[in-house]
Amino acid sequence: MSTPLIELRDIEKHFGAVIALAGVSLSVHPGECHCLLGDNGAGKSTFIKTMSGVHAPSKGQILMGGSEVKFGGTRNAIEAGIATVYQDLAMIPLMSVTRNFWMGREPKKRVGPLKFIDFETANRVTMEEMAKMGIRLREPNQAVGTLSGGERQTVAIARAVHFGAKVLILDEPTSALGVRQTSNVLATIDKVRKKGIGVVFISHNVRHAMAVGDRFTVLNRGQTLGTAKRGEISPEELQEMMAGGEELAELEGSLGGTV
Amino acid sequence: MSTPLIELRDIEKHFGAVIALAGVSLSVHPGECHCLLGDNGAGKSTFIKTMSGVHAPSKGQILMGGSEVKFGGTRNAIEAGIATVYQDLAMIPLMSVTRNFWMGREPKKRVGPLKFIDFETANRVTMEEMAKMGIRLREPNQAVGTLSGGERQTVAIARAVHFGAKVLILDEPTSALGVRQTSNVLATIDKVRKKGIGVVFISHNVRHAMAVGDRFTVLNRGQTLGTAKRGEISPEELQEMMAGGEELAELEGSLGGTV
Amino acid sequence: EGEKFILVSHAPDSDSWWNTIKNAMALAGEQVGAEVEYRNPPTGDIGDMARIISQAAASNPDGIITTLADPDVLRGPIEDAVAKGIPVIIINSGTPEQAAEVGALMYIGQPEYDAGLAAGMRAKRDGVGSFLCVNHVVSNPVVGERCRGFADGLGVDLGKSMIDSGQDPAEIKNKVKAYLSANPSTEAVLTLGPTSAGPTIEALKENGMAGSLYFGTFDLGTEIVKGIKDGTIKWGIDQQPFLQAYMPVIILANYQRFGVLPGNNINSGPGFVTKEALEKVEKYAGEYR
Amino acid sequence: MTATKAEPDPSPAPRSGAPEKDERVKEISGFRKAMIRPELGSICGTILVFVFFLLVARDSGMFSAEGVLNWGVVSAQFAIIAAGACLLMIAGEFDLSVGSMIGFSGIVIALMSVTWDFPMWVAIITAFIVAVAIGWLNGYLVIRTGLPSFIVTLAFLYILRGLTIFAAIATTNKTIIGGIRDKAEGDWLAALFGGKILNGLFVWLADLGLIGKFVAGSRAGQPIVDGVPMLIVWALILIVFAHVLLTRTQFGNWIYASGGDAQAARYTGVPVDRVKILMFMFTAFCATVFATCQVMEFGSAAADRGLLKEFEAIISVVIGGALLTGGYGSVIGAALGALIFGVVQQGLFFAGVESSLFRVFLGGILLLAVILNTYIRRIITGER
Amino acid sequence: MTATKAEPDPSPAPRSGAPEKDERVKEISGFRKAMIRPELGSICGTILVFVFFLLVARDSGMFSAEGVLNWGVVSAQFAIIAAGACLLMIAGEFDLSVGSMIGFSGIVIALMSVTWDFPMWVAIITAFIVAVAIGWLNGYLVIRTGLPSFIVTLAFLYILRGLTIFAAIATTNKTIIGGIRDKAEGDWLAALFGGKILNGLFVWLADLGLIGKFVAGSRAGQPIVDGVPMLIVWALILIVFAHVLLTRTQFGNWIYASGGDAQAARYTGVPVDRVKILMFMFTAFCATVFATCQVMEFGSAAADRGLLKEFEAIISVVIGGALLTGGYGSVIGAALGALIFGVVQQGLFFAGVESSLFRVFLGGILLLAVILNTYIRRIITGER
Ligand SMILES: Nc1ncnc2c1ncn2[C@@H]1O[C@H](COP(=O)(O)OP(=O)(O)OP(=O)(O)O)[C@@H](O)[C@H]1O
Ligand SMILES: Nc1ncnc2c1ncn2[C@@H]1O[C@H](COP(=O)(O)OP(=O)(O)OP(=O)(O)O)[C@@H](O)[C@H]1O
Ligand SMILES: [Mg+2]
Ligand SMILES: [Mg+2]
Repeated sequence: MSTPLIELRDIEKHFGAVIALAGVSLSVHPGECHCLLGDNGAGKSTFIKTMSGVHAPSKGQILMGGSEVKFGGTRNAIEAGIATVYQDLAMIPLMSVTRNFWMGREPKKRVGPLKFIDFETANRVTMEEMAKMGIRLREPNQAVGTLSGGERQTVAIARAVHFGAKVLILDEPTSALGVRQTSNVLATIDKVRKKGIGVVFISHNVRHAMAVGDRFTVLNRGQTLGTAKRGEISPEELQEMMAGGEELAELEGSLGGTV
Repeated sequence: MSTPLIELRDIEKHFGAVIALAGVSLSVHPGECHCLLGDNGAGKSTFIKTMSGVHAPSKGQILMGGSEVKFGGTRNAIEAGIATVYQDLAMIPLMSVTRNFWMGREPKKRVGPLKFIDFETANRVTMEEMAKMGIRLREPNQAVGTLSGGERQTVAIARAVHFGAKVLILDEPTSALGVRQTSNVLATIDKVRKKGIGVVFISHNVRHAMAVGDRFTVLNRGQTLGTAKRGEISPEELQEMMAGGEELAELEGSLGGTV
Repeated sequence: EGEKFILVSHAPDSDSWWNTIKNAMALAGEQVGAEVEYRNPPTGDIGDMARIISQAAASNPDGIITTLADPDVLRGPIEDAVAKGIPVIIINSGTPEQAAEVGALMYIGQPEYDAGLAAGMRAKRDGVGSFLCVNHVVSNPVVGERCRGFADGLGVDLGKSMIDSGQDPAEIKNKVKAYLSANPSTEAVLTLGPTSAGPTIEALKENGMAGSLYFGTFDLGTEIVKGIKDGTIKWGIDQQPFLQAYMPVIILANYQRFGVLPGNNINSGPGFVTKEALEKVEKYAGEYR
Repeated sequence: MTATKAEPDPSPAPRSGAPEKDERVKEISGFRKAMIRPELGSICGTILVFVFFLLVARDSGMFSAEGVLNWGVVSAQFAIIAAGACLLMIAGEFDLSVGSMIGFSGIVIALMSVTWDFPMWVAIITAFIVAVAIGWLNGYLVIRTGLPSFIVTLAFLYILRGLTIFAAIATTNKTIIGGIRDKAEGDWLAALFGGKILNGLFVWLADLGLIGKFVAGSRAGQPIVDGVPMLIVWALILIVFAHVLLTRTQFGNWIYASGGDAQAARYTGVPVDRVKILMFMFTAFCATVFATCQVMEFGSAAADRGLLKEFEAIISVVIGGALLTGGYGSVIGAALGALIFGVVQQGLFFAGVESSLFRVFLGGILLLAVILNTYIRRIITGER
Repeated sequence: MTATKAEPDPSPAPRSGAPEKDERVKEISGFRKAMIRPELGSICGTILVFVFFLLVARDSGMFSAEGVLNWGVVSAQFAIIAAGACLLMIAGEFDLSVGSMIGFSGIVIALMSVTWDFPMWVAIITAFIVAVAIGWLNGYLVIRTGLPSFIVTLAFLYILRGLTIFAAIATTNKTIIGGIRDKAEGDWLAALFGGKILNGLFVWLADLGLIGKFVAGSRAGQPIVDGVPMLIVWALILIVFAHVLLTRTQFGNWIYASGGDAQAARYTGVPVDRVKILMFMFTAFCATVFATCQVMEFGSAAADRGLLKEFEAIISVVIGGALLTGGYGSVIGAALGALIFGVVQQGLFFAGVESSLFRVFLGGILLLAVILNTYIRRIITGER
């Protein structure tokens, strides 16, 4: 197998009295979709926030292309090619799609000694990229707050892809979405993966994970329960691991195995 | 069949230029779990907010026990026995579990001419009710903000049940929950239903709906696509209706039919 | 030696005129070897001032010097101090009668209303029939009395003659200009202190009325002295704050040491400062004058 | 999931269905838990302030009966307006027109009683009715327009001050109206705001030699402190009332809810609009209590009374540990905030600090108190 | 889903993957869409105010060259501080210490130049450096402690005012320091703040008879208006600068983002802390421009300058359509807000309104403007 795009080793993260991560390891290869699964509060969001520079790990190493890196902030991680679509969406609802799309990496044009945002390019590229993802916007100046959840998800993914992310992290992108929107997002993940980008996909839904995942890592109470390849594990086993091995409520039967 | 607990007829709701509901009808019988399904933005939340007195319908009738009612506010609806667990949770994170549990219906004790909250009763009942739902709280004074999503969900449901709701409305209670938490909530719905309470359950997840639903109503763009009984419809059909009959993205196959 | 005297004023922190008081008090304290403290309510709230007087009394000084900005409010605390055996001298505002009423030793100052009245009568003699009063602290009850006195001296209604100018110099200047342009028949302008006088001078210079409009002001300051000198200002009323702070410290010190006390109140003003005899005033304006 | 305000959400979310001990959470001791309350910072602050002034100004008479009364009265003044401001802030709004309201109510009483010759009790009741009505208007506008209360009450800061000045000048040509004391003589309602109580106790204490007596002058032989002013009594009443209302009653629950999350509160059937409007009215009521006590004590009303008092109320409440954003706070804390504020303000005079530096100290102490507050909360709760 | 602020989110969420016409949405015309901008309310307000005063005060000289200059200067003053306050408010914070900063900077200039005899340009540059450093401190404290800027800057309101008074008194025994004009004579930097430009143009206009000349007095024969004060030039420069910065540059994008949702902005790599601190510094810079222009024009600095200016800045910005909660607003709107404020203030004097009612009008117009603002936005967007 190729060297992983990014590898995290024995990451620990403490918040005051809370030990959110107690040694989690994970690697992502180009063109692979790595699913991160686990219970509520297992530490999934915390883990990917460490990966994308929001939190500094209390302990552990992050390696990119084989050499260790330290992210001082999200900016560092973004520059290193890690793009994240956060669970709490990280879009600014009052601002336009274009402004959100380019946030932090605005295209500039020189006017004499001054640099202004090149809105023409920005708008054009935004419309194009969104169209590529299958969303035709009414106009690029629309406020993000007026988009539906699925569309916002797509803006965030399109942004990540456009800026040449090597690793795309998606934190529960499908939880609030309808059937159609969900299948759109899953299709998008598939498209992105085929471009050779490594994807980290977090979900509570085993079926969504099974649909696009190449490898599956299950977290439980801040620790890795193990990583499995596609085909090595059945949905039922995966689900049992996600629930931490504890008994599910008795309704289980009628649910047909997987929730 | 018995007279429905609540019946809504041809409800319309307009927000300025937006027609959120264009004539939706639905009825809930005692002991039944009625699933409300539909795409993002189909109008599900708007519909149940009309039912629970948050919005006044622009047109249409609400009948309870056969006679028409008009809700001037959520208070009216609550008094009429309609309890709602909102998608945006309607809990106040800074306040204690007890205070949230009793919000608006605080138990009182007289001290001379004055009425104070009877915190002893309140705390005891809260602990009891939560225990009945399978959650043992550390203490009733814990702030709701420190509970997990599933626990908060349960507080809201326990509150509704305790106050003798006739109709319990749950708006996407499972979307952010883990496997174990989800099956807990589904089990709770089942428990509540068996007490003779009518439940309205909103979900994007066909499997969750199929697991507990007795009847299924699908909304699309503010209109009813129809109501089906359990057993009359297959998950696949339901899913197709939810997506509005439009083609799902090509990934569908690998997802095994239902998202 | 080493007595402690506390002077309590009614002025907000930033009122520049009170500097003279502070300086004179410090000078007198140094000369007689007494410890002096100056206190004031930061926002000029007389209610707060009453608390400060009781506080001063509680710290057992050898004498309290205070203004009588509102006799109703201040009577209680002052009487308490007197009853405790602390000698009190009233300065600046109030009247000799009121000072006697609250049990003070004596009164040194210039009653505001009377000063305004005298100025108004003088202006009337000079043929003035209407005026504009530029009040930069319209909510302050003490300073406003000057306008009221002036209006009564002229025999006109105060109502529309007084503007609430605020304390921003540009706003004062432009409000004066706006008023004069909307009321061209105005014959005189009265300012109530250095804060409003400076910008008013600018206003008159800019609209060409400097020197032709009858302009009087209360109190002195660098800009005012210059204005008097170049003829923009007809007269400034000097109540000689130096005396209001210097005298009581000297008197109290000697009263404590030797039991001597002048038999009468001291009128520190009003004195009209005009173009003549400006030299000393010019040198010390804002500091000791 | 709804975003929870970060501040008072320190403990980790216990895992659902896992009531057994959670290995991922270090234990929080019972003592520590008892300490996690909004008023903690102000309790520490109060102790610090007293220790400081005991060291610095012990000999200045600050802790004599007379000195205590002095800063006691000033603190009580702050406490009266802080009580209203505290409930309002917990309900999620604030009121910048408190100071102007104080001036306004005073002038209403003076005009009614002195200028128009109504009996004093009529004047006082009228002032309360008018003020509470304006409080209602404040609240109504905030609710109806959906504008932030900062803007609406800022407008009323100007409007009320202007009306006060106008009314005073238009009717009497002065901005100060005296002679109220004579009018108040013997009035039953005025006595509730102006008098002193426990006179006998203090005479007795003085006879025992526990407090000083006047040695000379017209009142020789009487105790220097001859009673507790009604101002202090009112402060205590309002604090107790507000505290009980907030912590023990249904309405108090609703106040927290309205400030914590108005939308959520509305969903659960809390009449948020009514709660907020009532709190604006209560704030106006407190301001009028302040004004009436002041007018009765001093015998005059002036148009500039109460300048900047709104800030002092807000400062007291915030020192007391309330969140500016609403939903969290305590009346006891606000009362301690008022005490700190009053002790510091008067203490600086006792300590003989240069008066122009007074504001510097005030600002510095405000900053320190609030930082201390946040800091203490954080170390104790382990929150980052 | 994250809760979106309700205000500027009027249009319905278009359905994902459904770019075809949505039958559930009534069409919004292009005209209507063009109108949905923060400054709309203030544009209407400006028109209304001008129409009103044209009707009421036409003959009072308000619209003569001299009158225009009169309210122009006052508006420019507001605009200078509003420019800073606007960017800061959009970045999600606000600064109550602006007024104190104005007094402080003025005194620094006066002390340096008059008392300590430095060249004027050194004094001015020092004032700018000190003020901007204090702005930085403000921002740093807000960011580091996580306290609301209301509290931190309120503390600085007191601290700076106290320091100003103390510094002036301790060094010169005065609180008004004059004689700056003589010092500024011939200084290159002072001319940038104090002079007037386009003098020749106005003499020419006067010769043409388009503007009046003095007929009597010391300046007979000169044009009544003899140039555009640098104050107005500065106002225009700052407005244009702030507007371009906000709408056309990357940094402007970051300002919006920091105020719209600081957490989200941080996630996408926006250096939120730096943006906010820089905005505090810019606000301090604007306050110092204000102070310097004033000092140069009047030749004196006083410790009480700038009282309540922070509110006037905030009022202008809010009239201009900005949200107090950040993330939304416009510099052009704020400038129009300043214009409305200036015109109303001066217009009342031209119109001869009873002066003690001035504040009542001010408050009333603030309220009306903000309600109008919200109302217009709502009817146009169909939002409820
Ligand atoms: N900033 C923080 N301060 C303190 N504790 C935190 C913080 N962030 C997360 N935690 C705690 O860390 C643990 C892991 O949280 P995290 O959000 O990573 O879970 P998750 O796996 O993403 O859960 P979910 O599926 O519900 O999103 C939880 O117990 C949470 O309460
Ligand atoms: N207060 C409002 N003002 C204007 N439009 C609204 C308002 N509330 C809802 N809408 C619009 O009404 C439509 C239906 O929204 P609703 O929230 O009911 O959908 P939903 O079925 O609950 O979707 P989801 O599955 O995403 O929760 C959407 O187009 C939405 O934008
Ligand atoms: Mg998560
Ligand atoms: Mg919904």
